[in-house]
Amino acid sequence: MQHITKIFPRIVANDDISFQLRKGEIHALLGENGAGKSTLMSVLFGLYVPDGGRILVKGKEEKISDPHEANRLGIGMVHQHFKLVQVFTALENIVLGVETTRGGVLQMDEAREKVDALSKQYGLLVDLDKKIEDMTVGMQQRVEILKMLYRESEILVFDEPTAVLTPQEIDELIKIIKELAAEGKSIIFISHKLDEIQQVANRCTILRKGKFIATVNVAEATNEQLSEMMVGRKVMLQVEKDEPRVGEVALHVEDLVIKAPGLSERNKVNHVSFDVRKGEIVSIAGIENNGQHEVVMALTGLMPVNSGKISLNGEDITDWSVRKRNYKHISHIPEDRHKHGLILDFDLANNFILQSYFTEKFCNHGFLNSHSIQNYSTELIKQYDIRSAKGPDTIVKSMSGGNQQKAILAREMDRTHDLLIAVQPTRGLDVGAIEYIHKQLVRERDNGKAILLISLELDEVMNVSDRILVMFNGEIVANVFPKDVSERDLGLYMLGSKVGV
Amino acid sequence: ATAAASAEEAAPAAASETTGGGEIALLISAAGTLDDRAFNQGCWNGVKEFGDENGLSYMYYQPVEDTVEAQVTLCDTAVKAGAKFIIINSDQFKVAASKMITAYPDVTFIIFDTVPIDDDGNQVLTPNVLAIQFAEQQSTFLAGYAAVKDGYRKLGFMGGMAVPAVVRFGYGFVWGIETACKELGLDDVEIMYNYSGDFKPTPENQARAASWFQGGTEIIHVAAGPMGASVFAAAEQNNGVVIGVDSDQSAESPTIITSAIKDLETVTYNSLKAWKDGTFDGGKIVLYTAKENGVALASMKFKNFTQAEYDDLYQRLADDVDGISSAIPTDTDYESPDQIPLTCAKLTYVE
Amino acid sequence: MDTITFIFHQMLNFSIPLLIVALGGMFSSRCGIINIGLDGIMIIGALASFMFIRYAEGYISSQTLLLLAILVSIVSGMIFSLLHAFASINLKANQIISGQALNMIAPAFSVFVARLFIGDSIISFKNTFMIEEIPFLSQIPVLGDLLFKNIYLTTYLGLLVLWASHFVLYKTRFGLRLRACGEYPQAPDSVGIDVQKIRYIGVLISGGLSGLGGLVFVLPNSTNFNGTVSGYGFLALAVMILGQWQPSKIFFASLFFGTLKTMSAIYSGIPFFNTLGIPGNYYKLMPYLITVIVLILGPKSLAGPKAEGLPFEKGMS
Amino acid sequence: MKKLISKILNNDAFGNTLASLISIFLGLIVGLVVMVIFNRAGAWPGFLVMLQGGFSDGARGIGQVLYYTTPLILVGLAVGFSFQTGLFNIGVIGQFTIAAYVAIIIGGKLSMPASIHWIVALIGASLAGVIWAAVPGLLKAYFRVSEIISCIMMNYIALYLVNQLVHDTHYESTTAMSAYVKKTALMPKMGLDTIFPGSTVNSGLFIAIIMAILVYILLYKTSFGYSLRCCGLNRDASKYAGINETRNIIIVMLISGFIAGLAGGILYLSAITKNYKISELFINEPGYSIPVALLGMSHPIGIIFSSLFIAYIIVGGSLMQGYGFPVETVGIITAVLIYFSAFSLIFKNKVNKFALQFSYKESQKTDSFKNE
Ligand SMILES: Nc1ncnc2c1ncn2[C@@H]1O[C@H](COP(=O)(O)OP(=O)(O)OP(=O)(O)O)[C@@H](O)[C@H]1O
Ligand SMILES: Nc1ncnc2c1ncn2[C@@H]1O[C@H](COP(=O)(O)OP(=O)(O)OP(=O)(O)O)[C@@H](O)[C@H]1O
Ligand SMILES: [Mg+2]
Ligand SMILES: [Mg+2]
Repeated sequence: MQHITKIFPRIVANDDISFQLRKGEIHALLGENGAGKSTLMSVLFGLYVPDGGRILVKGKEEKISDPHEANRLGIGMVHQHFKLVQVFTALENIVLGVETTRGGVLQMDEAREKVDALSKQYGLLVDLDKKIEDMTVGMQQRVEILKMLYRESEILVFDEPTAVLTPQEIDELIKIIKELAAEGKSIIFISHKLDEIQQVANRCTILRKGKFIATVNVAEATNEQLSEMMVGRKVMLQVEKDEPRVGEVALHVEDLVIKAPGLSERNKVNHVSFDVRKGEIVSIAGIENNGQHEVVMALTGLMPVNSGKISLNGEDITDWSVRKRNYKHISHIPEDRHKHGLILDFDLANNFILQSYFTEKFCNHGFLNSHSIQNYSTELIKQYDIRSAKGPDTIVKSMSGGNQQKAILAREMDRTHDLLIAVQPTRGLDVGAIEYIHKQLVRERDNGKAILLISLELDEVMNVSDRILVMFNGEIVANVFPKDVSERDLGLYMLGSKVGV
Repeated sequence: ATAAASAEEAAPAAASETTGGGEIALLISAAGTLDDRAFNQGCWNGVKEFGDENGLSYMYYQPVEDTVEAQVTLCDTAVKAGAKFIIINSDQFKVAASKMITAYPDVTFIIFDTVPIDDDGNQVLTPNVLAIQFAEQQSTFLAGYAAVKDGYRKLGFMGGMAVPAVVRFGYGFVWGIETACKELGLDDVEIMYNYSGDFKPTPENQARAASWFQGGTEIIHVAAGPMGASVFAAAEQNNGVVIGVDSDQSAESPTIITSAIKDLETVTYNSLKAWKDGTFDGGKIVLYTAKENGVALASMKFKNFTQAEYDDLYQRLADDVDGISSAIPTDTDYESPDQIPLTCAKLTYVE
Repeated sequence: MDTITFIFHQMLNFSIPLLIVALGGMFSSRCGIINIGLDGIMIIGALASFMFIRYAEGYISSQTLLLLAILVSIVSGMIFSLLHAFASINLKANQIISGQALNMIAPAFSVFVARLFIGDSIISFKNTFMIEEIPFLSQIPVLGDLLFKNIYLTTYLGLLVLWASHFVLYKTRFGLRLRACGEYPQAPDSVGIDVQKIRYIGVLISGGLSGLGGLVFVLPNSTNFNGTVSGYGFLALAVMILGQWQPSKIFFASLFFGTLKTMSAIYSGIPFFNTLGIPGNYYKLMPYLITVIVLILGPKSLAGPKAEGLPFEKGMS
Repeated sequence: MKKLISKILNNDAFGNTLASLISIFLGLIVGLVVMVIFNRAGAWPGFLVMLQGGFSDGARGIGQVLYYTTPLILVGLAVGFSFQTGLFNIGVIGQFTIAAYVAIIIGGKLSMPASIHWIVALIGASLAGVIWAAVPGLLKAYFRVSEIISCIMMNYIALYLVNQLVHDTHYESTTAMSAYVKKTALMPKMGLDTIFPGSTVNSGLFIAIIMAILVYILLYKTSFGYSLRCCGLNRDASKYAGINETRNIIIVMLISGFIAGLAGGILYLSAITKNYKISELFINEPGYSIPVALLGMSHPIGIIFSSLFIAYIIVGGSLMQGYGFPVETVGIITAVLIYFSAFSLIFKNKVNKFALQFSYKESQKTDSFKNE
């Protein structure tokens, strides 16, 4: 790819970027949120038409006008946001676009054989008849990989494939990627995680704010160097924090049970009890879909519980409404910032008052006080360094993921609360942003707040928390201090192969 | 390419200054349709015939809604566009009409089925207007009588809505049946009677008629404009026969054995002719009955009932022999059809 | 013909057009375009096919004429629905307003065109299309009376459309792609499927079927077409939702609704109901009232195709 | 100067208006083409008359435009308001019809002094609209029934019920319409009859405009409106924020029904001869609700203007009859205009894009634009 330029309204997402992928190599692409990585790949994949530059495949200049063309040239992509139809089965998703048919009628059996063979070859076990909506994210990713392999792609692009995986899954993915490269496939690997890049990549290209910075041999660069190139300054990769000054119990969960929607399945949350004290960060680790999601939903009131008790500062809040919990009690950084966290079509100011629009601060006798809302927003934007084009009036949809997350963080931190629940607060963010968010969490802890952190990333769990709970199959299978366990052990707890409450 | 334009072709000179308007204007109600296979169409046919023969342009107008203000605006539009003779064919215009006729004394008006009234409900009849009414009950009297004479014993009446003209059609039909029944001394004659509530051809109306035929009804008289089509369709599928209404509908379906008509076409034509000839005699109400040849049965296809019998009956009606025509009940006589005192035929009123 | 057979045949008059048009609506929804212009398209389909019948009447045998008229109705419905496709797919216009515009254009257009060509806004036709009896098949007990006597070709066509819809939607490549476009167009787009093309085809199918529905609706119920289909396009929309966007359920929904409409229309032919003296309007509103009650009691799934009504921009995440 | 232009260009309201104007303009061009096809000779003068709309008929014409505008504003508001909060109240027709009946019955049967009669009738009408809208609202909130389907059903129920009730209670059999309402129940003119003599415009216009402003304030200035818009834009986030969606759905439907009811009441209390016609067809006016709402971008103030526009075309279109265009052609042309109004969104995007590019170029010149 030579001199690629892509301009969006208000932003030059790719500014004269040149990038070379060798056959059989694993080439990492590194850059802050909004640096232009996804955009560059979308250009390669024919989703965007570049405003300048050209693409050469095997030395020949190609006009890639749509993904079909990309497929034809042997380019396959696992998108950051999976391109899977939720109500389709894995098999249907895999064959979509390259279906085997006879006279227009689907011949699924032939496709099934081929996919079966592929999944055996690469150890990508997937239940082909399961619907995507019933799958874990890791499983969905396997479907995406099978999709590429099924199309016999030679150039494989992975856009942040590890952001949603457990360590074990990441290990497996890395193994698969290496295997693919060994077979002669060329791979582009996008990640914010330097360790992974060290582990997997041969070379690494770094982008910053839409511009090309450098391409380096990974073996010759340290993590510190990489992150400095990426952010443009030194970054603390380790969270700095003092010993916690733990206070009394803030959150007390007792014998919580949440049944699965179907009748036959076992409980989603099975008699779970735990405490979180003031001034400590407790994290719940676990592979996705082991009940953490439901616990959070129950704590925040978004899902009814079947039995059990939740109390906050000694008060039973099990039957409280969402609003009552929100108001001066619980802050919640949600897992899915687009679904729950933000109203994308509102501007920043309106998003800041999402839970508190009716409070005296922003509202007199039912009327919104736009003056105080505006002031408040300006203040938050300044305090949390949220970058946006038009300040409080920026439509949130137009902001980068990292800044959207910052906006949520700002809102939740600033609201009065006894308990902060942070679910995957750094998902998909760059190191600079992660550092910032971790610092804020620790600061909040030091202010004596109770913090419950739910994360799939062991790094984060080990680094940030004061105490770790591990959930497996709807139960808490471990309650340990980070200094007492290794990442390996945690992984084993998460897989249910070890119990240690 | 409109009707007016085609008139222009016939008489380019006459229409040139009005760019499309018509010297003869037909005003119909907002809810009506021009080709309704009934009164509007009959009227329009008369207009077309006269206009084409005499090289006069013509146009029809419909208000945005049936309020006096909108109707008066419509009349202004028509006059501005060159209308010299205006036919108002809707009883919805009765209040607006009083304002129109006084505002435009130089324009000639005829108004069907109603009489202009002012805001306080008093009749207004200026010399430039003729209010024309028909004895609808006489035409259906003929139909009911003929049907029974022809051998039908189970008859049905389907009206659109219980508006006066439709009610007169219905009552006349019932009375015609009753009269023939008495004359023949029958005791097995049954009548189904219903107002469907609308004038549209819909599956519902088709199904209702079909269910009547299915239930033994042999012949249905439908007095509901476009809705007739549904009854014809039902008749075609269920071996029934139908009596049409307003104008000769025999072309619509082979199942139509006759139509009970009020001759709007001729009356319109004649009024226009009188206006053209300078013999227009306004300022009054005219009632067209059998005597004035205002009503009739068209295209009779009876098995037993003969033309001679028809002619004889028609003459008796025209002359009101033994009070035969004055005995026919009209809309003002009874509130609902089941109140009509029948000694011979049996009537089931489906509400 | 006994009462049951009679009611069954009347029911078909209501249900078959509803079925066909609701299936049409389904194809559009399933590819992600909401089409509330069904009513207007029905009118255009009926207009074109009855104009055709009127001109061709008498030259060819009636069943051939009907077959050709069916083609005309489908093609004209497709052409008219292009207006909607163009607005909602190419121009990413609001799909509800564009559909509603079709509903507003159609009746006026129909009256106008009819008057222009035949000098009459009402298009009369000779209904010679009913098949009185199909040899042999009509001898089958019960079924023979129900399905092979006094029946219209279009009834079989309705059942054929039902089967074909099911087959196309679930068994063919096109169906798979169509459903993908209605659920999450980003997915087919990312594998090089032309979402716009699929959506065009989806809307065209809905147009073709609605056009056909217009013909099927008018044929057994009238001897002329006067520029309206009495809001049946909207009822078809309701049937589609009631049938949860699935051919088999749409089938039952249309039978259900058709039966209710039949009962409410023919009560006056049944002596028992006559003696009750309940005004006709109450019978008329019954089907709608019962549907509301069924909606409350019945199984519910609001979930239509997820991307329905949302314009799709290529390459957007 | 350039800065100012850039600022104007980037202004949302300006963009919306410009987009609507462009689509209207294109619609008119196509309308003219259609007219030429229909009737070459009358096309241009007829077109001019349509363009002049109410103005070509003097004060009465303007008055009539305002009169037709009145119910359009309200039905447009009812739909637009529901749109903004994520619901599609296609049941405006039914709510309007049932309200019309209540207004007619209170206005025609009860005797009251003039100063309160119309008010009581209006209140009754609005309440009827509220009740009718409550059904789909409750069904949606508590039984998860799609409001589209229940609204369609409620529309038909209203139609047949009102047809019967009018027939049974307040009927003029000679016209198959409802009987007159009493003079005391007519909407007061408040001087409008002297400004616009010969037209039907009345104080309902003020009520409609006030309602639009109230809805604007409710939606954009109050905390309740904020919560409604949240529900409309992101249901999950509203739940997360603790907003009671169930309650909001019901309240939105009730308010929407109230406005639709008001429309029905005002229209049928406008003139002594404005009576309810028994028919299998739905009343005309609410049929415009969707185009009005969408042409006005569902914004209360936008809806005032889109209603004015459509009313203007209705009046102008009716006057076109004098130029050889029968009502059907007027219907086609109105529909073409509405079809084109559906494109306003794409023009809006184009305008926005242009505005952005403009300011981007400007800022590059002054070098004040920075990435992020
Ligand atoms: N379709 C679009 N329209 C406008 N701006 C866009 C669009 N897509 C991306 N951008 C902007 O372009 C810039 C680059 O985005 P891109 O998605 O390429 O970043 P990235 O490097 O993938 O970031 P991340 O690490 O968050 O995934 C961002 O500022 C983003 O806001
Ligand atoms: N059409 C668009 N207009 C403006 N900004 C856009 C558009 N599409 C994407 N973006 C922005 O570009 C950013 C980068 O896009 P991308 O899809 O890579 O998400 P992201 O930042 O990585 O967030 P996540 O971690 O949730 O995936 C997004 O945060 C999004 O806000
Ligand atoms: Mg990205
Ligand atoms: Mg990202």
